[in-house]
Amino acid sequence: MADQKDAETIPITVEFSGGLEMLFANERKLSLSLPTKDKEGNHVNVAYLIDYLCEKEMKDPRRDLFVLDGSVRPGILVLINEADWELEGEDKYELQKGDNILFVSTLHGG
Amino acid sequence: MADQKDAETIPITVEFSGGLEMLFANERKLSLSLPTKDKEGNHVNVAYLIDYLCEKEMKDPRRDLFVLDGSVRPGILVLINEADWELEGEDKYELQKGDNILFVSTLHGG
Amino acid sequence: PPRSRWPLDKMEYKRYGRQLIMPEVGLQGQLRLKKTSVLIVGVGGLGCPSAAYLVGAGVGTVGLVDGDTVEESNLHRQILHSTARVGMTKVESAMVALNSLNPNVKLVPHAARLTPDTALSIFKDYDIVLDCTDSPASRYLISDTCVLLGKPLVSASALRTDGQLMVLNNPPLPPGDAAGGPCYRCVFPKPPPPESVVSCGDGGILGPVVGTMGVLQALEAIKVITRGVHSSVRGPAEAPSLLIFSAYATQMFRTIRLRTRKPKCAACSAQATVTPEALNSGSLDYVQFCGTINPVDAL
Amino acid sequence: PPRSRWPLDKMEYKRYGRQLIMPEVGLQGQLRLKKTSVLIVGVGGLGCPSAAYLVGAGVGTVGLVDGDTVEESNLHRQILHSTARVGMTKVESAMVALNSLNPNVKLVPHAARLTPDTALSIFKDYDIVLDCTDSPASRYLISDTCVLLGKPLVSASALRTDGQLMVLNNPPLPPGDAAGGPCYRCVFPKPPPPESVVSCGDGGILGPVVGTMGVLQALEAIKVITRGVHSSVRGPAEAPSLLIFSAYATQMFRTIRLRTRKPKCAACSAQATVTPEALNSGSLDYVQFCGTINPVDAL
Ligand SMILES: [Zn+2]
Ligand SMILES: [Zn+2]
Repeated sequence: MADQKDAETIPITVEFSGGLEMLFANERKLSLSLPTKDKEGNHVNVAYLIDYLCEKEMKDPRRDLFVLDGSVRPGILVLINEADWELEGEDKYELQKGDNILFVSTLHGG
Repeated sequence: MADQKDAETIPITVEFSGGLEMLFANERKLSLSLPTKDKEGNHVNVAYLIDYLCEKEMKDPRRDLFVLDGSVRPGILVLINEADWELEGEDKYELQKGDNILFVSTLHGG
Repeated sequence: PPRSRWPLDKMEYKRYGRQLIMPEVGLQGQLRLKKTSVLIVGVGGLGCPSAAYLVGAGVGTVGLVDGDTVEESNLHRQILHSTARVGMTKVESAMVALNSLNPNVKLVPHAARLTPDTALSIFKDYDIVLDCTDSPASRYLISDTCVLLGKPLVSASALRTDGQLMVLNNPPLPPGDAAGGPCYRCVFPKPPPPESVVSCGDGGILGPVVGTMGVLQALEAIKVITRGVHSSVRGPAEAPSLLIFSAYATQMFRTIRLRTRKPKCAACSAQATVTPEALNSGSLDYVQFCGTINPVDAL
Repeated sequence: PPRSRWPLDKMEYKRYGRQLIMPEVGLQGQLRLKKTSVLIVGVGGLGCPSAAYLVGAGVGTVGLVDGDTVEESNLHRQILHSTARVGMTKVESAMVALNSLNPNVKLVPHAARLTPDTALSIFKDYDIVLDCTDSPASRYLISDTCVLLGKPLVSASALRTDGQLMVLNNPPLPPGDAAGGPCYRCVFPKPPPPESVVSCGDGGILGPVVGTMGVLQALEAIKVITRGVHSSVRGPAEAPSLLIFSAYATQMFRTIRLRTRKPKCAACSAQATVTPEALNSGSLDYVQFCGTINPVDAL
């Protein structure tokens, strides 16, 4: 039983908008299966996801266009199920099955 | 147990667009709780919902602006969870908890 | 003149540079725009902004169909026209504005109301059609003509604070080919009862609502054209969908998945009764098919 | 002259009739439009369509801020300008087009780039502001000025095939009042690293993408104005949201719920360090705050 529990994963959808998709091989949408726990045994959260994306999914070497000082860089909005992550606990938000996490880079053109 | 089952209801959301909201006291969105079975004991479907809306929710006396010949009038699209009802079995579609049913009147202005 | 080693003029690289550098357009997309002819039926609230952005983007030829003249009550939303041009035909008035925006686009006037006996001969010279009209009868006529001639159709409408947009007959395969995109009759086999039809004159219309739908028509046309209207190597067309706009709803836009071609569609199925002969003979009376409006009872 | 028993001219009933008859506007909404002054900062891809629809709708006064002149590469998307007016200031060129659409609207030119020492004196005469500019520095400056003066702000941006739209500082309550709408700094406390900022010149832009965002800015402004910008009896403002547009996504539009005012916001909180004195003294250097771009590394 314990083994089975450890093997469980959390299916989530990750989306990119506003040009961030270019850092991820032009994929606008990723379907991911994350482990339920991180190395310390804590429930995985958005901070874990950001790390995961940098390590496993990002194709572009320019990390600093996505993360800076341990979180997403300024000018990127993180949206958890269509709401600003500030409403949900920011990077401490614990991921649930079926969550949709959207990363949006602000645009400045006009 | 049997009694409890009978008392169960199906919560759904009904929305109106394209002017149909005027027939429903200008409400764009209704939260309804339908019984699970109709009088004959069949699972309630979209045909039941259309009847229900005419009988219980429609404030405007002009029924023929919503139904005609036993179904929605021509020029109204019925959308079940964001898809044309033709993809879901039309008025035979059996309603599920949390379904969103959207009635859209076509517009012709330009 | 000897063929230049550059496929576009220097002026064109300058004028269209901001869209040329995008992978979604590129040089090939710009060349496709240049050799494409677009027909805009209706030069009102939808047709004005869609014509402006298509002419801006450098479409080769734009045809304009409208039988009306400019009225003062048009000007809050029909932004190609002007106060000084009240009384001029809408087609002429639009041509003045479009020509001053981009004189490199060939403009073709059709200053008369579209009718069943003129539709085929007007549409045949164009590659893609925009339905910017305002009545059910014209919407069926335009869709039928596009199906008969194999033209993709970008159809939009607006009333009060709501708008709708569909790309129909895309890909524009012959009637009977189930892989073609649905037509207007697939989605709406029967016309609405006349008493349910409201015009912008009766119901009102907010300018930016119809404006948004018109600009989005230009966008959808550019997407279809740059992917290659008739190219056999183009990727699969997007799944048919309806965009619904409600300016005062919390979620202003929704995208709805539409059905594919209807197996018994009167226009685009193997059993189609809408034929060029029927259209030319006048046996398809669109006005009668759609009935007449009794404004007193209108929704 | 004796006061007429009709609050609008006969001409105005005619011109604005199609929007007047709608309950969302009505006579009161039309009168509110007429006595409102709107400032449009940036007369490019966003400012052109938003100005056209606001002038069409009969806003009383429209101010236009821009320091640039019309270039040929603007014309695919900046539909108020024209080939003949290449080289003219964008403000002058737009005024020609807007005046011919609706000569009843008072147009005020501000033909210079917005700077921290001019912002307060320009903005103070307007009721609502549209940010149609194209750099992070101007976006912070415009938002800060709107917060300091209590003006609602309709902010949009576009690049390539994407667009974004927010209504900020709505309701426009004084700094420190948590019931006011969030400002640009609440949503983006720190500017993006300069190497992540891409201009339309470098990244490209599809005309109808920026056009759609501009028309929607006009719509949001009309919604705010007709509900009553400063009216204490107006209904609750809509919850703050961000509209995201991706022209090539299956679902083109998404609405995202935004946060409320940030308790420690540098501009709109009780602890604000952005003050009229700081702005006027030049101690707020927006260009330095946002850094400079190295185009080689730009995303
Ligand atoms: Zn069909
Ligand atoms: Zn703030």
